[in-house]
This record gives sequence, C-alpha cells and structure tokens, in this order.
Amino acid sequence: MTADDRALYRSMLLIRRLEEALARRYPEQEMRCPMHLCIGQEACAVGVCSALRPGDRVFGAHRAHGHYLALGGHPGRLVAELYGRASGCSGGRGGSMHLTDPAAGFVASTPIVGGTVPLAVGVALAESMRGGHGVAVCFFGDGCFEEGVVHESMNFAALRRLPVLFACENNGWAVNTPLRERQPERRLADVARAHGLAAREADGNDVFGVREAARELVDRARAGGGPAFLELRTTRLTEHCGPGSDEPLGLRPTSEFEAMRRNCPLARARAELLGRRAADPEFFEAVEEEVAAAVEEAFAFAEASPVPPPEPPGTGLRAA
Amino acid sequence: MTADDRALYRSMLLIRRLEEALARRYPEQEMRCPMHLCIGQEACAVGVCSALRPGDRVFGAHRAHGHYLALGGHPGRLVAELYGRASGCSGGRGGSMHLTDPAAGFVASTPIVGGTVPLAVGVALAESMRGGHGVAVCFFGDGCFEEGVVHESMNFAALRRLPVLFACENNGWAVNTPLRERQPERRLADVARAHGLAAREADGNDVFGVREAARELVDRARAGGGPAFLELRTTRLTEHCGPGSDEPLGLRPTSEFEAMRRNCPLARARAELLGRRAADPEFFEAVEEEVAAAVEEAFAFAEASPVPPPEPPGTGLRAA
Amino acid sequence: MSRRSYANALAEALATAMERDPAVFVVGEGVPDPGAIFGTTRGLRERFGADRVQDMPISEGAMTGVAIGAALAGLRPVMVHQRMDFLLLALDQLLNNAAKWRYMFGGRFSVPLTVRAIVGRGWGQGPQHSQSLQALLAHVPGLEVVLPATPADARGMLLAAIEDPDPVVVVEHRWLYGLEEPIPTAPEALPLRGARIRRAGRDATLAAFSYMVVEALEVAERLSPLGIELEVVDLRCASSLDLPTLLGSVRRTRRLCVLDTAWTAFGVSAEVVAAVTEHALGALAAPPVRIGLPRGYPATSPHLSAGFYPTPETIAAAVLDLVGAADRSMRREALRRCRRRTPGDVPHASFSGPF
Amino acid sequence: MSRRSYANALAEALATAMERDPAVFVVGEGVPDPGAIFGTTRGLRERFGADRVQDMPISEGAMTGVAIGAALAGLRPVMVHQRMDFLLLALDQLLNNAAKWRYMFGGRFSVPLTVRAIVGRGWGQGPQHSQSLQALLAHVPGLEVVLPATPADARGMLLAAIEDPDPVVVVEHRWLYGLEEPIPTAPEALPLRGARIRRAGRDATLAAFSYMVVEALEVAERLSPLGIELEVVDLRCASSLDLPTLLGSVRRTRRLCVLDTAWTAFGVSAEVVAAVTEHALGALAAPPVRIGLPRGYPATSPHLSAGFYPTPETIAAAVLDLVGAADRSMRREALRRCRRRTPGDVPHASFSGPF
Ligand SMILES: Cc1ncc(C[n+]2csc(CCOP(=O)(O)OP(=O)(O)O)c2C)c(N)n1
Ligand SMILES: Cc1ncc(C[n+]2csc(CCOP(=O)(O)OP(=O)(O)O)c2C)c(N)n1
Ligand SMILES: [Mg+2]
Ligand SMILES: [Mg+2]
Repeated sequence: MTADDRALYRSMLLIRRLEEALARRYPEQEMRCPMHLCIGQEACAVGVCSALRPGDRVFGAHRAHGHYLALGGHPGRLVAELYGRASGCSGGRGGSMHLTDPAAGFVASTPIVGGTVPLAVGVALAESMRGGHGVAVCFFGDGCFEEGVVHESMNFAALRRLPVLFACENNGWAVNTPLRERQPERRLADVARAHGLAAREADGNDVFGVREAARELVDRARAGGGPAFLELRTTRLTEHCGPGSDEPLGLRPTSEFEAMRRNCPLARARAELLGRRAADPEFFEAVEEEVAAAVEEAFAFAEASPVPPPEPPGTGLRAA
Repeated sequence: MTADDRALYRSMLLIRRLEEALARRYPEQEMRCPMHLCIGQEACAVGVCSALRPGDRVFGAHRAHGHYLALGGHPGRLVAELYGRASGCSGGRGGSMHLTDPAAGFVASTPIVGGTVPLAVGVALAESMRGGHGVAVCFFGDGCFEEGVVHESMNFAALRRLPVLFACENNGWAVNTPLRERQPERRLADVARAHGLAAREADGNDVFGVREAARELVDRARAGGGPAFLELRTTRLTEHCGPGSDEPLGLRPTSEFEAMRRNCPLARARAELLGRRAADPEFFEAVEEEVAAAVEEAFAFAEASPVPPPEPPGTGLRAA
Repeated sequence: MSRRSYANALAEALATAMERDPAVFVVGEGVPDPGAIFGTTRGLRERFGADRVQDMPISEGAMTGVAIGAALAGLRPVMVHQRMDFLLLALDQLLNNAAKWRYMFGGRFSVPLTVRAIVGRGWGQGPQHSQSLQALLAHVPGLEVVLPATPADARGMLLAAIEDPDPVVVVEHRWLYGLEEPIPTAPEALPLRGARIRRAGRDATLAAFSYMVVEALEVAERLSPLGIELEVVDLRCASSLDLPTLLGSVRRTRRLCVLDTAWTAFGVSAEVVAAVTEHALGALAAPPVRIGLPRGYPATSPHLSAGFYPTPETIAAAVLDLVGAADRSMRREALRRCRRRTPGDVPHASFSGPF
Repeated sequence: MSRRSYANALAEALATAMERDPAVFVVGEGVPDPGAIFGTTRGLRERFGADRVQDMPISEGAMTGVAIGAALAGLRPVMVHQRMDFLLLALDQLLNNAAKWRYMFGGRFSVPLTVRAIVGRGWGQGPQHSQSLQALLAHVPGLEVVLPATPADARGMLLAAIEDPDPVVVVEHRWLYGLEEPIPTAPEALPLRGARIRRAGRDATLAAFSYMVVEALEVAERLSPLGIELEVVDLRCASSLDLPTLLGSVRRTRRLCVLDTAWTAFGVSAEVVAAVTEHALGALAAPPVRIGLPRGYPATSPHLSAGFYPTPETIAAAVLDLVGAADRSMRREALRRCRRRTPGDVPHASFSGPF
C-alpha cells in the first residue's frame, strides 16, 4: 500500500513538473496552441485514475494533461503534440486540447465543453451490451455541469445502470467566471443523486481521499451498481488558458491565492506520507530527480522529432 | 369561491367538448395537420392557468389546445387554425402545433420538444430586469424533461431567481414509449429541487388541487421567491397524435385504460362540486348546453372563414 | 427479384445488417413502438431483442454522443430521427465530434455511425417538421450524406452506410416510403458514392436528389411524347458529388437543371451548379436552373402552402424555358400533361393523415 | 473622423446601442471578464451595470432560448460566442425558433436578437475552434447573416443588427480585430445588406466575405503595379446577396473569383457562383473560381497546417490563372510580391499566443 501511495505522489509530481516546464517554455513560441494547465488539480486526475484497471476507459476535456499522464500516457508524445510534431499522441493534429493514448486507457479529450461526456456513456453502453467489466470515466469541470448534454447523459446512464463515473473537477471557475455567477447555491452531487446516480463529494486536493472515493464508486459501477458522480473540490493555480497566473487580474483576493497555494495537493501528500512514515526525505529527493529526468526526456523526445511537412489538404478525414 | 370553482369545471368542459368535436370531425380531412389532444389532461391546464393573473405569460408545446383555451384564448381562432384559415390564431401558418393568443397571455406553443422552455425563462428574465410583476409559465411533458435544455433552463432560472413556473404534465408516456423506458426510477421534482427550484407534486387530474399547488408556487415566484417546478401526474386518454385511442395497440392492459377513465378530471370535479354542494345538477346541464353552443360557434367561425389563397413564397419571414 | 417498398427495403437493410454483424444496433425515439418509424423498424425487436433495438430518452444531443461513444468502442449504431429537424439538437455531436474524430486524433479511431434522418412534407408538417437539412451536413468535412431515391438504393445504401467505417447520414424523404419496385432478392450493399443515370435524354440534364428524382422522372416521362427528351441523373450522394457522370451528361445535353428537396439558396443545388460551371462552363448553352424550395416555410394550412413545393407542372415550366420550347400550344399541352390531380399536401390520394 | 480598430469599433457599437436604447443588453460567456471578449466588451459593465452586461452559464442552447424569450418580451439581447463553433449547441434555438418565429405565428411577433459569432484561426485553434459556419445559417430562411470586414462596417453593421426587428448573426473574424482605419466619429447604423466595391478594377472581380476582403485587397494592391487591375467587392451580407452590384462588376470584368473564410464545398461561395451563373452566364469569359478552405481541418500543428489556409500568394496564383496571365517571369514576380513573411498561424508578427 505504501509503494502505491508513493506512486500516487510520483504521478502528481510528474504532472506538476511537466506542466511547469510547459509553462516555462511556452513563451519560446514552439508550442503554438491554446494550453490549459492543471497545476493545483493533480490529485483529481491521479486519485481517480489510481482506482482504475486496464480495460477501463477515460475521457477528458480541454484541461486534460493530468488525466493523460495519470493513466500512464506517454509524456514525450504529449509534449510532441504541443510542439506540433507528427510523433505527438494525435499526430500533431490536436495539440494540448486533443489528447489520446488508447493503449493507456485514455480515449480522448476535446475542447468543446461537454463534448466528451456522452461519449463516455456510449463506451459504457457498449461495455454493458457486451457483458464486459470495464468502467468508463469522464472528467469535466464545474462549468461543464451547466451543459444540458451532461444531464441528458446522467439520465441515460442511470436509466441503463451503465458502468460510468462522472468525475467533476470543481475548481470554482469557468475561465474568469466564478461558480456563483453561473449556478445557484446548491450541491452538484445532489443534482446527480436526483438523476439517480450514486454520488459523493471529496476534497480534490487530497489524493488519498480521492482514490478512496473513486474506488468505492468505480468498484460499485464495475459490480453492476450503476453510474456514479464524484465531485472533487479543487484549485486552479494557473490562469485559465496559457502559462501564467491570473493573480494579477485581481479577480480574487490575494488571501485566496495564498490559501490555494497552502492547499497544494503535492505539499499535502508529501506531508501525509512523511507523517505516516510511508516515505522519507530521500524518497522525495529521488523522485524529484527521476521526474526531472522524465520531463527532460519528454522534451528531448519532442525536440528530436522532425518538424513534419505540411499535410496535404483534406487528408485523414475518412478511411480511404 | 364556488363561482370560481364552477368556472374551472366549465373551462375543462370547453376543452373536452371542443377536442371531442375536433376528433369527431378530423376524418373529414379539413383539418390537415398533426393534432395532439389533451383529453384527460384538462385539469393541468385549467388548474395552473387559474392561478395566473393578467400580465402573466404562458408557453406550451405540441399538446397545447388546453393551455390556450384555459387562458381564455379564442376558440374560433383555434379551430380556424386547424382548418388552415387565415383567421386562425397564427394566420393558418401553424396549425394545431403552433398556437398563440398574446392578448390572453398565451405567448405560443411549438412542436420541437423543449423548444419553448427556455423562452419562458427569457420572458421571466425580461420581467425581472424591468422590475415587473408578471410570472412566466411553461407547460411541457415528462418526455421533455429528458431534453438538456430544460436542465440548463432550470439552472439559469434558479441562479437568477426568475419568476417562472415549470409545469410538467407527466402522463407517463412520450408517444408510445413509457416513462420507465426513458428515465430511471426517481422523482422529477427531486431533480428540480436539486437544481435549486421550489418543487411540488400534485395529482394532475384534480383541478382544485392543481390550482392550490400552482397558486402557492406562482405567488411565491411573483413575490420574488424564485422559480418553481410543479409535477402534475395525469392521464392521456387519446392516442399520442391524431383523433383516436391507443387502446387497440395493446401497449397497456385494458385495466389501465379503465382506471384512467375512472380518473377522468371532469368526472372527479363534478363529483366534488356536487358533494360540496357547490353546484347542482342543473348547473351541469346548463354548462353543457352553453359549452356545446360555444363549440358550435367555434366551428362555425372556422367554417365561415374564407379559404385563403396560396401565400406568395417567402412572405412573412422578416419585417419589410 | 422481389417487389419492395422503400420502407420495406429500409427494414430489410436493418435486419440484414443486424443478422450479419452482431455489433449493429438500432436506436431512436419510437424505434420499437408499433408505428415502427413508418414501418422501417417493424419486427426488429422481436427478432433481435430489446438490447439491439432500443428506444431512447428525448435527448438527441447526448444520445448522438452515446452512439459515437459506442461506435468508438467497436459497435455500429444506427440512430433514427423521425424528423430531420430534430437533428439540430444533435449537430454539436454530429459535426464537432463524429465528423472530426478520425481526423482530430491522427487517424487512430473510426466512428462507424449511421444516422437515418427523415424529411417530412405535407399534411401540415409546418416550419419545424419539414426541413431538409442536407446542406448543413454536406458542408462540414467528414460526414458522408446520402439520399437514396429508390427502394433498391434505400436498401443497398443503408447497408453500405452501416458497413462504412465512418459516419454516414442517410436522408430519407417521407414521400418515398410508399414507392415500390422489384429489386434483387438478396440484399447487398451498394456504393454510397456515384450518380446514376435513371433515364437517358438529349435535351437537358435534370440532376436530382432524393424525392426530386421521382418528380424529375415524372416530368421526363410526360414530356417525352412531345419530343422533349430529358436525361435524369440521380445524384444519390451530396457530400461527394459524382462530377464525371454529371459533367458527362451536361456535356451531352448542354443544359442543366438541378432539383433538390431543400431551400434553393445556399443549398446543395448551389454546389452542383457551381461545380458544373467551374468545370464545364463552355458546355452550357443556357444558364443552369435550380429547383427547390423558396426562401420561406410551408404554412401548415394546405391552402396557404399550395404554391410552396415544386410540382411536375412548375418543374416542366422551368424545363421548357431551359430547353427553349417556344411553341405556345405545345407548352400548354406539356403543362397540362404534368398537372397533378391529387391534393398537394399528401404523397398519394389515399393518404388520410395524420403523420 | 477618428481612428478605430475593428475591436474598438465593436465595443463602440455596443456602448452606443446601450446608451440609445435601454432595452439593449449583452450576454455571453466572459462578456464582463477582464479579457472582455478580445476587448469588444471592455468597460461596458462599469458603464451600464451588471444587469445589462451579463455573464452566463455554459449553456449555449438554453441561453439562446432565454435571449429569444427576452426579445419576445421586448428586450434587445446581444449574445456573444467567443467561437462560432459553440453555436452548434444553439442551432435548434437559432434556426427552429429565432429564424422562424415571426413567420410561424403569422407575423404577430418580432425577435430582435443579435448574435455575435467569432471565427477563430491560427495559433492551434484546431478543428473545433476554427469553424466559419455562415453557410449553415444563411441557408435557413429568416436569419440575416452579415460579415463586416472593416472597422466602419463592424460598428455600423453591429448597430444596425441591434436595431433590426429580426434576428441577425454578425460573423466576426478574429484576424480582423487588429485592423484600424479612420471612421466617422459619430456612430451610426449602416445597412446590413448591400455589397461595396472596395477597389475598382477591370481585369477580374474578387468578391469576398469577411477577412478574405483583406486578403483580396492585398493581392489587388500587389498585382496592380504589374498591370493587373482587380476589382474587389466586399459582399458584407451572405443571407441577402447584393446581386445588382455583383453582377454589374462581373459584367464589367467578365471574370469572377469568390473568396470565403469557410470551406469552399457547399459554402456561401457556391451560392455566389450559382447566382452569378444563373443571371450572367454569358458575361463570363472564364469559369468562375472559388477560394476558401479545402475539405478538411486545420491541424493544430502549424507545420502540418501550413498549407491549409489561402494566402495572398495562393490567391494570386488562382487569379493569374483566371485572368490568363501567361508570362512566366511576370507570374514569378507577382507571386513573389504576394509572398508573406509572417508565420501563417498568427494575424501579425507581434502576436505571441495563446488565444
Ligand atoms: C461549448 C463550449 N462553450 C464554451 C467554451 C469556452 N470555454 C472553454 S473552457 C471553458 C470553461 C470551462 O469551465 P469548467 O468546465 O469548469 O472547466 P475548467 O476550465 O475550470 O477546468 C469555456 C467556457 C467551449 N470550449 N465550449
Ligand atoms: C426535439 C424533438 N424530438 C422528438 C420529437 C418527436 N416528439 C413529438 S411529441 C414527443 C413526445 C413528447 O412527450 P412528452 O414531453 O411527455 O409530451 P406528451 O406528448 O406526453 O404530452 C416526441 C418524442 C419532437 N417533436 N421534438
Ligand atoms: Mg472549472
Ligand atoms: Mg408525456
């Protein structure tokens, strides 16, 4: 169990360090696409994905680096995708907002808010029609909860008792609009429950708690207990889109940013592992080094990939 | 109060007798449009509309004759609309599925399921932005509750505390598909409540009960208490579309049809009025006669309206 | 050969596809109900079970996404819409996801989704239940949009759509459903692309989609005895026009009339005219003509909408102009021959509503 | 006259409309946020209050319906979409309700709704964030679809759209936002319909929409010293084409090239070509040419998508063919003059992403 716990930390660290590197290098103008970082939200991706098994399938949205990496998606192919290289996970066609690594269980992410939610339900439908044991997961944000398609999807998933987890990362913001300007005071989980789903809320910055909650819901779904909803309260530490911070915008008081930084999922996991003596300072040093090497390797992979020639217009639309 | 109670009965009777006449005469091939009768559901329309005031505004959907008439919409112009005459309430352009009588407070009905629900919310938004005291109402069915736009609309109405009533006539069917094949076991009102609306359930075949529930919610909305949801359990006594019955289809046991017929909202109101001595047998005879005359007059109006010449293609699209 | 109506041919295609491939399933509002989507899904539930013949909630948006997800997982969904108008609720999924998915992920996925979209007409369908929206779909790269006009094509193209690894929308005009013809007894897929010359003629090319093929053929038959020989080209597929066949015909007849079931303006007929002009301007002896719907809506009232849809007579009038038929009495005779006797709001005289 | 960027002109139109008419309000995702929809809603909230400058939930479908309802109740909503692609979620409301409402109810209602739809391009917008969907809107009767190409038109046409009693979609191409010109200081509405000849010329007509007007003008300027004089017609409004102006130009130049920001196939450019051919076939000395997007998507990778969009150089090549410029060295010189030096995925060299 503690090796496992340390693996969660390592996974979060990889996401954090890789994204920090993306942010640092974004101004070099080599990554020419919109980019939504998940720094501060790593525990959601890692906690949920740690509850999955091979054969389970995951969808994300515009902010999906973490989901891709938490499942074991290839870091080099992620960076190469942002670099616009043909060795990118989507062949360079998608950039940051269109990721895929089917072998890792990450089906795909796309930037239309709500777009992938019913797709996960469709994967679960196929699984249930074929009598398989896979669970489908869709990650989405609190803003996405406002799209009607999410409610249609929950209704259908509940009707058919499909093995699908709706994992809602509630960071309290959609771009620069706070939740209170978009939704009334009420709990997201109550809506899901009313739709007929099992629902839980968890602290999305506590990776171990996320894992525990996700395990319960995923195992339940796998056992035929039907769909579930998991709200993860979390914190977006960067600006909505791009490498910087939105602190200078002044939309939130400095104290809120300070609180968010104190609530960093990595710092919390580190403190907990140390406190439980599940890891010692040497572990953290070693894992930093290891992750730094992995990040470097990912960028090296991307940079070593040749710049592709222009694609002939109209290629790749349909099978021959 | 009893004059008022008798007026509810009269209103239901007008809807019933007028629709019976529509059904009887439909095979004459003069009404050449799809037609969704609300026989069996009259108490929903009449009960809710009796809770409204001038200045309130109502939307319906494909099954809207009752809403139009309950508000005091012109019966002759309704029949003329089905007869395709220019004197119809929509100038003959809409037929049974596109009704309007703004003077009566009936804004409109259209056949795309869910299409008018957000419009009612928009009317309520305008009212609230202008500081008016009108309430908006949208009638829709249990099937419509499956459209995402309804959930988006509830979220927004709750967010802005808009004066709008979502009146859901739950007849248990969408065309020939029963509720259990479309939605999980759960209460519609719970979903609305979770969205942040005040919500009630009522027996949709008890016109006095419907009025009471609607009054509470409408008055509350008018007083600034925010949007509300009212589920009305009711019975569709005719086939989904057309003049006949779906009993021969064998989709439901005969016993269910018998139970539905026993649960007729008119019969129940009559029994209650008699029981309470709020009306005597003479009243019912007189009102039958009066309504029969009104129905006859409505058809006479339609038939006396000239058959319009073909419309020049492309007219009426935009203001000159 | 066996006689089949268009509706039966569709039902046969579905049954055949489900028989051959356990991954195929059908889903849509009312698919298993007694109406059976105008008969086109009749008997399927009894034969293939409730799992593969599914009703659905009235959630066109999400359910299209669900079908796409199921397709990504290896199934072959066939989604049915009783009116094409409802598709507007599903366009995000259809155009942003289904049409783009293979491309967006570098070809790693296939979305073998078939959507059947039925076009309503007449009996007071009115503005929201009569739309023919193929132009919206054909414009967005990645979808194949086909419009079978005969029972043989209905069966063969629906089969091909289901077998295709990529998304295909089959546009079915409600007025074709009663059409019957003898077709090969054994159901086989027919190519989704490629126009067919349904009738040879030297005086003008009538290039038509869907139900307008029926009307074009009727006009051609009726004008033939007067010495006007029209070539009728059934275009079959909108998204991938068969230019070689079409240009070949136009080069022979030197006159083009394009007929579509949708609005003329910004419709697929505009693309046909533009493509022909770009490739064969010199071959055109007269300006091309488009026949479709005017810029407006059919009133529910049959009286008001009496002039809305083209009829064999109005088509004939346009074609006579196109071929330069100046003889007054011949024109009168031609129009008389094309005049319809049935009411304009029903597909055939015995129809008695509603639908 | 005062200098205005296209973005500032839009902001000025909104402020003016709100000042003049208390019924006007603006709603959209991010309308009041610091980004201010690329600056086009900057300062409005401070000036007109939170009630009239509203953010909204991410519910494009319902919120379009809410705007329609508010319009039915006498308000004048302006709804903004940061990417036109999101409109696919609102098409049921926009096409089934807004476009049809006046007609459906016999003219009893008016829907004074304005929708601003912004077209993305470059910096990895990719397949789902770069669509130019005017053809889908122009096809459906009842909407006016306008595409201002200059700061003056941006301000004047947005004002006119808001004043119009019926629904209007204003398509704004993101790459126009930085464009500046001196415009009259006092904001006034300009007609929604009617093309404008932006540059006179005798050798060919370049009829363009939106951002393509900029590219057409650039090509015209650069080819002029070589003796090729191109007439540039800014079509401005798609849904109601100004055929008299266009046909007048084509009859003078006898050559037509149509430029659009969307896919060529089944796009609004097809309608332009078809309409011209129908009305002025004989005037055309050469087959008309369409320039737009190929049948596919722009990869996010700037390397992969380098050949996707037309450039002044590729436009020039097509125009040289159209006017029959055969001289090899002149061609080479013409193309050289049109070559761009900035990266193809940004509107100007100083742009550094993201957007
Ligand atoms: C359908 C649609 N509408 C709007 C947008 C623009 N947009 C991109 S991300 C975003 C906010 C999403 O918020 P949330 O779901 O909470 O995710 P977060 O960014 O917080 O992770 C918006 C509005 C979009 N991409 N798609
Ligand atoms: C968007 C859309 N999808 C499907 C239909 C076809 N349709 C018409 S009525 C109806 C059933 C509606 O059921 P419900 O909302 O319960 O109303 P009821 O008919 O029971 O009054 C359906 C599916 C439609 N008109 N619009
Ligand atoms: Mg969020
Ligand atoms: Mg119902």
